Amino acid sequence: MTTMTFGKALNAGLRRALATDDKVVLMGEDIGTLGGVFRITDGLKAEFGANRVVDTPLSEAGILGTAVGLAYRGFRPVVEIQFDGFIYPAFDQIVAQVAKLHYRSRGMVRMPITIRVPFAGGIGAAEHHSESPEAYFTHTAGLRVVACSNPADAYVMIQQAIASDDPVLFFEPKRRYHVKGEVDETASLADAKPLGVASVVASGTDVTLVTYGGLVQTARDAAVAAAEDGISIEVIDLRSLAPIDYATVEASVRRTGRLVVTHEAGQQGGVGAELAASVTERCFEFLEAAPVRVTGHDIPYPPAKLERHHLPDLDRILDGVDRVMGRPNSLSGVEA
Amino acid sequence: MTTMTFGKALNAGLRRALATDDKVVLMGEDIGTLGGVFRITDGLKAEFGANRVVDTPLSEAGILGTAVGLAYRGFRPVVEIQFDGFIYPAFDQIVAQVAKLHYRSRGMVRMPITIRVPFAGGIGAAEHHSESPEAYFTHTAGLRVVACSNPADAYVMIQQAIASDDPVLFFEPKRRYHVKGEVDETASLADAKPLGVASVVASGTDVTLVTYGGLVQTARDAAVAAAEDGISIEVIDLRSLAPIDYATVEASVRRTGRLVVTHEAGQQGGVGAELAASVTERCFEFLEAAPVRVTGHDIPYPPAKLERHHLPDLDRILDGVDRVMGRPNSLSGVEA
Amino acid sequence: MNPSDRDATGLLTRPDEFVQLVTPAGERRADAEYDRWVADVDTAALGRLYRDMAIVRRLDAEATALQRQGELGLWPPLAGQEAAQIGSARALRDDDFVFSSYREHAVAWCRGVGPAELLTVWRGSASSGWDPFERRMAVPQIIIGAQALHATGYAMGAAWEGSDAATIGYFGDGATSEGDVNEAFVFAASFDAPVVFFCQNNQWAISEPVGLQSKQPLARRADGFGMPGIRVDGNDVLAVLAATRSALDRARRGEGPTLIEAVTYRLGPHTTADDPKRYRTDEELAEWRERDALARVLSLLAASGVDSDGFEREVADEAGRAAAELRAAVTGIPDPEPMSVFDHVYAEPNSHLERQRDHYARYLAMFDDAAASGAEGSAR
Amino acid sequence: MNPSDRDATGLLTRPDEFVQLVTPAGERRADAEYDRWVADVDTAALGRLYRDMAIVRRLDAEATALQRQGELGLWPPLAGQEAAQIGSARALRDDDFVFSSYREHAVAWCRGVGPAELLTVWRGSASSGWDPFERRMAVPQIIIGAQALHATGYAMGAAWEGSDAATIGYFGDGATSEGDVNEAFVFAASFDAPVVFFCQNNQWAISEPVGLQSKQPLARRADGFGMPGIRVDGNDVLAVLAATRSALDRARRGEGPTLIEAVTYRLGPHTTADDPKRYRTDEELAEWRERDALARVLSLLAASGVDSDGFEREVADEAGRAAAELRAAVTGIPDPEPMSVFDHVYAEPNSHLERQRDHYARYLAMFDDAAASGAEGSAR
Ligand SMILES: Cc1ncc(C[n+]2csc(CCOP(=O)(O)OP(=O)(O)O)c2C)c(N)n1
Ligand SMILES: Cc1ncc(C[n+]2csc(CCOP(=O)(O)OP(=O)(O)O)c2C)c(N)n1
Ligand SMILES: [Mg+2]
Ligand SMILES: [Mg+2]
Repeated sequence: MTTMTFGKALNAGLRRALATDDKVVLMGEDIGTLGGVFRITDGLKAEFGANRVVDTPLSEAGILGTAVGLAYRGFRPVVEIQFDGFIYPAFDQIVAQVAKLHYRSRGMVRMPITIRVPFAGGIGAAEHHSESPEAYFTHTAGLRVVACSNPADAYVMIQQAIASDDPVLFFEPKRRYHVKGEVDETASLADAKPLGVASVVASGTDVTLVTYGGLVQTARDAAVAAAEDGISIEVIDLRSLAPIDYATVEASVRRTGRLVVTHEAGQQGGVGAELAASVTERCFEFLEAAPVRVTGHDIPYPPAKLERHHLPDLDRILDGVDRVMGRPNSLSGVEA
Repeated sequence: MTTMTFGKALNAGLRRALATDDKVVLMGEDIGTLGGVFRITDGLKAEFGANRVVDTPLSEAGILGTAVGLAYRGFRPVVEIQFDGFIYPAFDQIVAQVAKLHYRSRGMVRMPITIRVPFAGGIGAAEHHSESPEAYFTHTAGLRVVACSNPADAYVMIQQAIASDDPVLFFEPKRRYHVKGEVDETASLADAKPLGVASVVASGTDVTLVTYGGLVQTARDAAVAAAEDGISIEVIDLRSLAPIDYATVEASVRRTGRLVVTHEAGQQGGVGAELAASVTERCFEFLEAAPVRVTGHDIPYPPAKLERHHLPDLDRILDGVDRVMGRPNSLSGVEA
Repeated sequence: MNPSDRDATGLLTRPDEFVQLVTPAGERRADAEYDRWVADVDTAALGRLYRDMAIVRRLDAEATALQRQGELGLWPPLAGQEAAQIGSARALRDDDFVFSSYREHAVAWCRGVGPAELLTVWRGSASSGWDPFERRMAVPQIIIGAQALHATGYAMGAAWEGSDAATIGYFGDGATSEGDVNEAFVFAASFDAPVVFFCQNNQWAISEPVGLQSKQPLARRADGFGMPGIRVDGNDVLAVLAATRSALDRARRGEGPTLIEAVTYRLGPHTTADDPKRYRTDEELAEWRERDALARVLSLLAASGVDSDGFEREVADEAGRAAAELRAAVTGIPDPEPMSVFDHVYAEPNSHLERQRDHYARYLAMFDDAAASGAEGSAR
Repeated sequence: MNPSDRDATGLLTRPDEFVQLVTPAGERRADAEYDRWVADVDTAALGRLYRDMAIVRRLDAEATALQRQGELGLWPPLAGQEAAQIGSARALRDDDFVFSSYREHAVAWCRGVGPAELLTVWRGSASSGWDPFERRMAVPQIIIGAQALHATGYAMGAAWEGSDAATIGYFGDGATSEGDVNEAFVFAASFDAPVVFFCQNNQWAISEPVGLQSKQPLARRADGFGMPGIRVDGNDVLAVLAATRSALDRARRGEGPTLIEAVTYRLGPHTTADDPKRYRTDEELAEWRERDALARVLSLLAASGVDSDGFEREVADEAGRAAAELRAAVTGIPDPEPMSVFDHVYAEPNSHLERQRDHYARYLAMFDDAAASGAEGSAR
């Protein structure tokens, strides 16, 4: 076990992937000489060379489109999108090409492309630097979508994503890059928890609280705070957003009878909508209350000084818990 | 009242919009001289000239990006995306620019852009010509999303969309272009049903069946077939997908206690997910059963000879109705 | 400019301003730069090029007929572009790789794609017709321009592996307006990718004349991106062969990409769903028929002492047999199994899709059960 | 090419190959083509250009300091690009319209944007700082290259309205690799749009040298798209003024777009979050300081008999006062109201958003209620 930051864990995972398979190639803007604006690829170009860690021209469609060609040639491109808000110029290549080529070619062409996206807010950034676009991709057949929440997972999941023969959207909560945690660099991937399986990160009996990425820590804090109020919350870190590990979520909701989902992305058509709808389909008779969604507002990402009024935080999650528990809350009203 | 096809109704609506406001300009590939591959803009270039009905270079980002500039200048661009599957190259301009500029400029810059999209399947077309991308846009704050289902609505709604000061994604079910209906070309827009309001197109008491676009007719047929089985279905044509007219949907579900949603788009994160989640939040205590989704599979759009095994049809909708009614169905099993 | 002049936007043809080795009349023109690239092309070789063109023209006509008869859902005819496609595809080495649009049937023919393989997609029976690695030709691309980037990436990879195989990316005149194609130029130049961008300027993008996309000959686009641009008579199979060989050679030498603009013409409709009479004149069509690619080769063969009439008949018979094979093949294309709609969405197991597949299987089973239990058609 | 050579990709500078009217040493060079465009620029006018550059340089330094002191969240310094921005912006007419990236602070200054207006966005207080129609300058663009299309569309509209106002679109060297910029060239040429594409080639796109984006001087990109390209010394305010005036005049005459590449250098970091030492050398920096835009104008003024030392001091004092104003303005920028997070998402009423707003208002109210009822901080 080594203690390292989230960012360093990703760097270590990428290094191991590059060392393990010489068909793995990293591509992106400023990822080589600079090591990326978040330094996630720091040192890798020096170690593996300019045709394994590739600074590309400034063009996201170009990066994904050439990655498709490289995949045709047998490579495993690992693409960095510098910030969440810059993935949209590549949307056509991702949705119409990367996602569809395996199906279109009747399984003859594989697209083992990993698309790394530092995502979501909380860092007081400028416009287009705090987006949560994951739902666009969970709605796209042919893609796998994952989000990691801690250094240990980051280290393992990035290697699993790269090893996957399916294209993977890999979301990294940039606001957690500096969080430290224990990472076992010697562990073999074979024994690791599969990419598609969720983690129960806190067990409880009253409410199932589901989230992913940067809000997992917030959800754990909420569970602690709620415990003081005598409410026992089970926190699930989805890890995989497409497909979703319903076995784990269902088992929990059947016990608790109550579901709260939280994410930074907007509510309309967010991952929470799919989760609430599917859990209701699967656990209707077990539900004590309607699933509650605690999400970012359905607005463009606001200026830095307003982001705390946009993002779900401890109090908003607890308010959601109160709602699902039928306790006084922002909607039912507060008893003074 | 005049009888005309869906396509002709759109053409008439566009003509009236062009005649009413000289800031309205139509842009797209092949919409001028050819009148569009579906002939929706037939004759309009000849009537209004080449700088009101503009054949553009072959570039969707270019069309939307220049439309943004035209909106800055005070124009009301009406853009045609030739087929649903070709909207993705313009995704960045739509999601990062068109949707956000009003917010970003604190209300100083308006984006009254209408984006016409012949969408969905059922015509046995080649790849990329039968997509249902609406959920990508309902998840995007700042956009309005509508889908019309019949000539009368098409004629009015296209004019309302163009008149709206917000950007509107306007989805046209291409498989219905040749359907005929009664259109009142003299009716004033002022008296018309607002763009954001849904229509109850068949009233019933047992099940609320919600859909939009090309499946509205199929849903009506299902209601008739179910009636023979003694099941009374209320069919709602959403018309507006963002925002959704929950007042109408809620009122119906409170009476029926049962909701079935159907659309061609995939299930994961589709409009049905949002609808099921929101209706459950709003009507939990009224629900007799979990809302049921009858959707396209979560697969890339299949080849023509398989599309009937992808698209919801009368039987699949009725199976969903059986599910929500707790009658024998594909999941509970059939009693022989 | 007065926008209402836009109809006048021309076709940027200027036949004089391009590489031409065989005139429409069939005279061989000397060319200091390009003759050496076809020095090996004797009458026999020229005859083989003619044969290719004649057969694909016939196959194309047959496929168009098959669509009219309802055997195909759609067909994008290549008629008029035989020389551009055959001349470029015959310049390729077996281990070179092709990325194309939907119209490169003649290129597919050169890559060994069989009749059923060619028609499968257009019959709507499957989303791809052949094994891209067996044919060294990718699944044809419908999203305009997207394949230019795929070709560039594939070429970058080949170079990184130290291979001297080249990649060719086919696209049309309209495609040059798409961001993807221009980004492909940027990447290819930046990485000195061994790729040849082969643009068939057939003068039209559905109803839009090339002059609406560009006021400059498309080959001129190359220089600003840092690569050579060659403008060639796309109806001159010899000139196309020479230009493509020179560009491929440059790629193999590690000197980077080349853009070739083959000036040609789409004689038929954009697809069988299109009506060109709505946007272009018969005069224009007639003018281009004058520049026919096959006639000039026959004349040249005749001039070099070949019994061209006999050869023409011989090839016509062979083409007829190929067309008959095509017609026979189409009905042999198997209809897909209902449940195959779920196949190959993912390469690895996917819990969500498996559940959806199971549900649909149960749904379909209902009908059998119902049928078994005597009810008709529906499970109800 | 051996990919590991890619570090060597140069900066494509070649100072000799561009329009230059004033040398780094301050000598006036005669230019047959461009002199006429600045014939009216006397010492007084030259002094005003110097004044603009000196003030924006000082304002830029002050803003950088404000970021270091935590008053701003981020700042993208323009240091080194004063001549490119002032020379081009001073060529504009009041009714021309500007679309820019995030770095054109000097252009904003010329458009009358005030201190608070300039800093609002960078303080994170609001997503836009000024009224785009009052300043005739759009909200700055962060998505690289997107604004090139906006400028083109705006120009198309102006032309359709019969106005002779021109539009200018600013972007960087890196932006030329984005599809949007190339599509803007296609549309502008196709529609003869009265737009000037002003590319500041400051040699770097964050850590990537321009040579990675293009091996060709960027101005060469223009010809293939069917428009003139002008390469100008971006540190020569007079040359930039002349080139921009000529391009604007062409636009007004209805002759269409022009691409200007202003060869300059970003002396500071990409933004205050960047550390250029990681990717470029001190030698390179020193070399570019030699080509300073302000010094050469002072020398030229001196040569034409102006007391340049006195003038320099005088302008420095004025710049100091402007900087003090800027510093005073920043703290005056109001913090946004919590509920304003919902404002202006739509221009028209939106049932979904109104409901969400109401819910959040009730949520916030809980805390007041709670506070009122004596509980601390949280409503719980
Ligand atoms: C991104 C995209 N936009 C639009 C279309 C619709 N479309 C199909 S072919 C075509 C014209 C293409 O013209 P060109 O590139 O010249 O190729 P050609 O058909 O002439 O061979 C268009 C607009 C498409 N397939 N993809
Ligand atoms: C679409 C997009 N991709 C990536 C970025 C991140 N980014 C911001 S500035 C920049 C470099 C831009 O370089 P250049 O165009 O030369 O302008 P400069 O910053 O030098 O003025 C990058 C990659 C972005 N803002 N938008
Ligand atoms: Mg064409
Ligand atoms: Mg730059």
